[in-house]
Amino acid sequence: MSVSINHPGEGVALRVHGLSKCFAGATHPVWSDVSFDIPQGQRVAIIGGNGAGKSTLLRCCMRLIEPDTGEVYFGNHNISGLRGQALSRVRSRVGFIFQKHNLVNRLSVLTNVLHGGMAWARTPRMWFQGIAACEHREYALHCLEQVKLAHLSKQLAGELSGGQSQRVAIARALMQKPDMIFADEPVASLDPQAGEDVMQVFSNLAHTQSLTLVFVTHHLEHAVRYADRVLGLQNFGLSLDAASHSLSASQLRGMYD
Amino acid sequence: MSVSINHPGEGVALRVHGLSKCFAGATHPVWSDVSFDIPQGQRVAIIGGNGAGKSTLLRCCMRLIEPDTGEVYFGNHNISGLRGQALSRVRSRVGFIFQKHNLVNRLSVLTNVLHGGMAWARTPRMWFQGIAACEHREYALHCLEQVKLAHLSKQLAGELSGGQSQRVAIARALMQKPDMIFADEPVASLDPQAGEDVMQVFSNLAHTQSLTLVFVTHHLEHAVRYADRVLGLQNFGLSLDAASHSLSASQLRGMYD
Amino acid sequence: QNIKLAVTDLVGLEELQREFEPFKKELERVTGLGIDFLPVTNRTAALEALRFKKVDFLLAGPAEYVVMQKRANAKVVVGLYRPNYYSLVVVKADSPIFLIQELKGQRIGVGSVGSTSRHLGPIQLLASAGLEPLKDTQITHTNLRLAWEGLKKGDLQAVGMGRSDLEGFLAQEPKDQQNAYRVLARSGDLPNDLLMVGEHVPQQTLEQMRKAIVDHSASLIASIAQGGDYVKRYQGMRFLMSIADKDYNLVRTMYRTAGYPEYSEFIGN
Amino acid sequence: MTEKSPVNLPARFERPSPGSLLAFLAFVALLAWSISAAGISVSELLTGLPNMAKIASEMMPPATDRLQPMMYSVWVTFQMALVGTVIGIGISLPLAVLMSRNYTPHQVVRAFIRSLVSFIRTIPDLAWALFFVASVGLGPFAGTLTLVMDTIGFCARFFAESIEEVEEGPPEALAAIGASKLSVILCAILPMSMPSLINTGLFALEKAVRSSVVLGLVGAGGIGAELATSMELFRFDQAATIILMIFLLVLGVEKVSSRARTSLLKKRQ
Amino acid sequence: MTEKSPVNLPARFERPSPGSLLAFLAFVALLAWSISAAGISVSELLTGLPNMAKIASEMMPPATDRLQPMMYSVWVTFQMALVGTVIGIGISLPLAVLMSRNYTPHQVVRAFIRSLVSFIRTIPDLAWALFFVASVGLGPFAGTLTLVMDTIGFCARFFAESIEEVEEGPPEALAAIGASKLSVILCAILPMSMPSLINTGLFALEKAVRSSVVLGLVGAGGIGAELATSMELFRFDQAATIILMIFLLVLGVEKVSSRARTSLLKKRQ
Ligand SMILES: Nc1ncnc2c1ncn2[C@@H]1O[C@H](COP(=O)(O)OP(=O)(O)OP(=O)(O)O)[C@@H](O)[C@H]1O
Ligand SMILES: Nc1ncnc2c1ncn2[C@@H]1O[C@H](COP(=O)(O)OP(=O)(O)OP(=O)(O)O)[C@@H](O)[C@H]1O
Ligand SMILES: [Mg+2]
Ligand SMILES: [Mg+2]
Repeated sequence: MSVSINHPGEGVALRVHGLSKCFAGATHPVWSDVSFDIPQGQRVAIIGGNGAGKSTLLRCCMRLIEPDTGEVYFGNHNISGLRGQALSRVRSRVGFIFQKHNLVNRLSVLTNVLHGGMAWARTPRMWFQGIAACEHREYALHCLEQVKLAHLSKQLAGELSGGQSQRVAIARALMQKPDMIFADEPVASLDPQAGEDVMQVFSNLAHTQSLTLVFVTHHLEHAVRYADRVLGLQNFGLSLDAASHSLSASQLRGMYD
Repeated sequence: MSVSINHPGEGVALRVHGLSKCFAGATHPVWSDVSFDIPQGQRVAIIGGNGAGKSTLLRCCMRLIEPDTGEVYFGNHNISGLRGQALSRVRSRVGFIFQKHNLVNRLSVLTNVLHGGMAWARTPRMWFQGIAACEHREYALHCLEQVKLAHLSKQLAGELSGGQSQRVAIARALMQKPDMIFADEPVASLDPQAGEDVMQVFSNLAHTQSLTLVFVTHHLEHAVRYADRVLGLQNFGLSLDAASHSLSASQLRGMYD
Repeated sequence: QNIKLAVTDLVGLEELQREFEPFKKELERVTGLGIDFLPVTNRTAALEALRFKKVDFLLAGPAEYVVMQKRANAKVVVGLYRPNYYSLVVVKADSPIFLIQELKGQRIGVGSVGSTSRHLGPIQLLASAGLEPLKDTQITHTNLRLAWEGLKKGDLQAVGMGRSDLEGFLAQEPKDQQNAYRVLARSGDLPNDLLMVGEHVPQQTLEQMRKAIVDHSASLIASIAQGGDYVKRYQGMRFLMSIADKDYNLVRTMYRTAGYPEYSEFIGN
Repeated sequence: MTEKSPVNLPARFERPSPGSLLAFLAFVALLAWSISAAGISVSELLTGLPNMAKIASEMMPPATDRLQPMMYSVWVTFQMALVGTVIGIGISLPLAVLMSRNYTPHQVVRAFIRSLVSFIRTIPDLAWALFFVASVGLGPFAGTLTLVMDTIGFCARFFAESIEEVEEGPPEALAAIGASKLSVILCAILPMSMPSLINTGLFALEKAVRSSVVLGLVGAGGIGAELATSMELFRFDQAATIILMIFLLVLGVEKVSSRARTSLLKKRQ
Repeated sequence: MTEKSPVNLPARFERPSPGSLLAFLAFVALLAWSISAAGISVSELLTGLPNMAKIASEMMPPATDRLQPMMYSVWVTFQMALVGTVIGIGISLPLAVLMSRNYTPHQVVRAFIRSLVSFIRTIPDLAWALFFVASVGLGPFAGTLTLVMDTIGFCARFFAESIEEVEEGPPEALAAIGASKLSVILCAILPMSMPSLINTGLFALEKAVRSSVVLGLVGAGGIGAELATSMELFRFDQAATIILMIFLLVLGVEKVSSRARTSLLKKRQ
């Protein structure tokens, strides 16, 4: 297939085309031939049962895992062909919130958040909060404030509670000033209030800065409320792709039977 | 305070008395002077904001972290005074599902589940599924079936999705044939259907075998629906202790403001 | 500009490897030269240093001299004669072996390869008794102290060593065991230790050194002996002026006997 | 949880305690002093490079005249190293558990075993060889025992470190199940630290092959003695051959074992 | 997800591939052969224990006659070891990154550096000493350089291992941010592997102190030369003193550094 065909048009933030992945030694593929386009500024929820491959899909899009086949475009960049600096540059535009948070336990919360700044400032001063520029440290603290964790900025990341460390991971993604956010169950460990707050922050960014948001969730209410569109993974493929206003939470429950 | 006063009466599965904990270097205690009794067969939900100290409370009860002051009784056993074998014996009666799952990544799912059997069979044959007795392997598989994961029994625990590894942790706790389950956000990573299934399994055990269930959750609906009683942690202490039928999910939302 | 003086592999002079300060002071005083004194525990390193002109003088044993002659043109400044410097072959007192020829087929311990009194000397003793050491006997190279234990346990039937080694061992044995060992054979006195000079050192420095040593030999020897307990070891030592290369042909022969013909070419042949 | 008060930036650096500041300064001063004492001079190193090349050229081409006996020696060495390492690892594992911070039965036990292992390490090979020669005589057994001690000194310490570094969640989970300490160690600690244990064990094997000089000392032959002799006699070409052979052996072992390791670690229990 | 079909128990053991079965059997056979070749005999070891005790008694009481010069030697040794280790660690860190499985710029680079480091390890101390003596002459500098090579051979390998064993989540997160490799290494790999790096570095320091014999090889003095000489003179009481002193030094360093480590690792950046 030639690139010109797949090349996404104006305003398409993410195009996934014919993506398949099968882990070594597995009998089934996780999913195969997954394709979708996401316009800029759209908020997309990905839902699906445990092990349906939601996390794997996000990872494959960023090429943290190599997909077996298929192509992924961020804007005009076909990420499959990129290496080194060019790959980093594309990735830096996407804030990725991992299901397992993936903080550096032995560093402080503020330093962990600051690391997000490496997306836009490739200076060694981003490495540790002790040597960072004042405005960067302040911005990191501002990101922490958005997840209501500013008072723990000095604590070691390894000494946080589950929800607190998830919030730090979110703050780190905000620190990236991203054009797009990939969030893998970003509110799974958050208390109900914090969960709403975080989804609200994301939605605001989507509205005001036309941030593209792709989030995985098991909260069907969140999917319906905070997404414009819902993608469902089931039976080794994409089984649902619909606008969220056409759906209700109880309808979506059918996905899991 | 003398032991005779605190010694719980007949039918009290867990008594927590005057428990306090402050982490080294912290300015505030996590909580202080927490006391409650849980009768056998009761289902108790613990709720509270992120960092309120729910996980720490469960850990302190099992003495996985040493509390600063206070006493914890499991039935007639004051766990504070126990060591070695005696401590192990009390712990073995309690299934503990960790917020971070804590599986041994490099071993297979079935072996991880089998480890739960060490609670009632102190034989080296519980160490690995390859050498375990047939009935134990079958029981482990049965526990996996209860969380719908029997088809992955051969997979390495490190290669599971987030929800799958949480299910294995639950199966491991079931394998313990416990009298009591401490579950720290047991359904946080589960899909909605699986979450309901698991809570249902717990509830059945509570009804049929008068299992005592203490679970932490951020799903207020779950707290109301699957618990007989709700404990709330807030402002460095126990701020709520009420029967769940007197509460509604929206009322509980007030806890987080 | 200091001259560099290295010392290596002087069996019986080990003290000088660590208590060299008095000797160094004395030598500086009598020669008027600044001296960097470098005790080296390995002869290979010392000889390579001399070859690459990283060291000016080297105090070493006869085996080193022979090797050095082969690898680089070192000259002799003075020789250092010590009485009672000879090799022995020792067996246990109750051993049935009384003739060295009877060692045929037996296991014999010797010191590390290339040591004059602990390896080359004993091998030569076997050879002069008509044995072919490499074919007729099992030679085991080891640390002598280990060989001594091996002799006691009967793993080894004989051990070749220097005279001072035997004295050292016996001194540590309990009183009733000191007569439990017997010398099977002893060699004549071995060639002298000597002070060599690298070819890069100006003749004038060499002369200066040689003259100073000749003139003050008594005080220099006294300074070596300042180690307290060890004074006795160095009694009767003297510096010799007329050292000829042919004095070391014996050592070359020993090398050949020991199976290292590369060091056996007689200079001048 | 939700303190809304304006929160200030944390300090860039925590003010170090006067004690640790002092300790740090003392360390820097010590380091500076030591560096000046070491007489480091890069220019000297650079100008000396041609000499290095000259020695290296003497090693080329590696000698092939004694290839067969050398290969045999390498093989013998490998066998003894293997036995010594396997036994040593077997002893190290329980010691490591006893001396690890989190699984020791008592702090006193920990301190004692730690010191013991440090002490075993501090005693030089020659002294171990002496002990074992005195008790079991010269020969391969004494050599193997020495290698066992070497392995214990190294492995016990690194095994303990690996055990201490295991992430604490899974062992905690097993403790919460009420598993015995032994079960926790075998079911969680061991599988989780397996890659590190295997690496350490392999290094110990390599180390044993390399330190096989001690086998020569106790009369057990082996390649180490061959190498020492080659160096003593300036047969650098032979030495080069031996080094290359050991190198190839080490590479081979690494290849084989890295294969074994990947297949072992993937195995699903 | 929800296959309801009755699922069977997995096999107890996966059937090993014929290749790996063969390899395993070959290994067992090799081990058995080696063990029989090593002449292991526990009874011999037990009956020999009294002899061991006798040797040990020769070491008691440790000699105090040379305490002062020995203490000085220990100090000098420690200084050189410190310098050698610090430089060696500095060189090892980048090498370790280049040779680690996950952060090498290219597999070829990795294979090359790995082999290079293995090769550096295989070359014996004496050969390094020769190289450096030839280039920079006898003295502390040559000794330090030898220690540097020792440290590289050891640390680069273990550092690489630590880097490879870091849990992959956090580095992956930084890679997803678009951080450069250098940033990932410095911000995630380094802090996460810090305890292991510090441990390895400390062991390298200890190793350098213990292997200070090489300092003697190049005439840089140090405690290794003292120890060698004591052994050479069969003064095991002196050797015992030296071993004890090194042991105390090692213990002291461990104490100080374990303190430094705890305070360092707690530091919040
Ligand atoms: N490294 C791996 N090797 C083999 N199989 C894997 C690996 N990682 C994941 N899998 C499998 O791939 C499937 C998809 O995993 P993934 O983590 O993407 O699921 P998910 O949709 O995110 O589930 P969850 O809701 O539980 O997070 C699962 O069945 C899982 O067991
Ligand atoms: N090892 C530790 N050292 C210092 N502080 C800690 C440590 N572990 C937890 N804390 C702090 O103790 C508090 C309670 O933590 P805990 O994990 O019990 O919270 P939680 O109620 O379980 O929260 P969540 O809902 O996020 O899981 C938090 O503020 C956390 O930062
Ligand atoms: Mg997932
Ligand atoms: Mg928690």
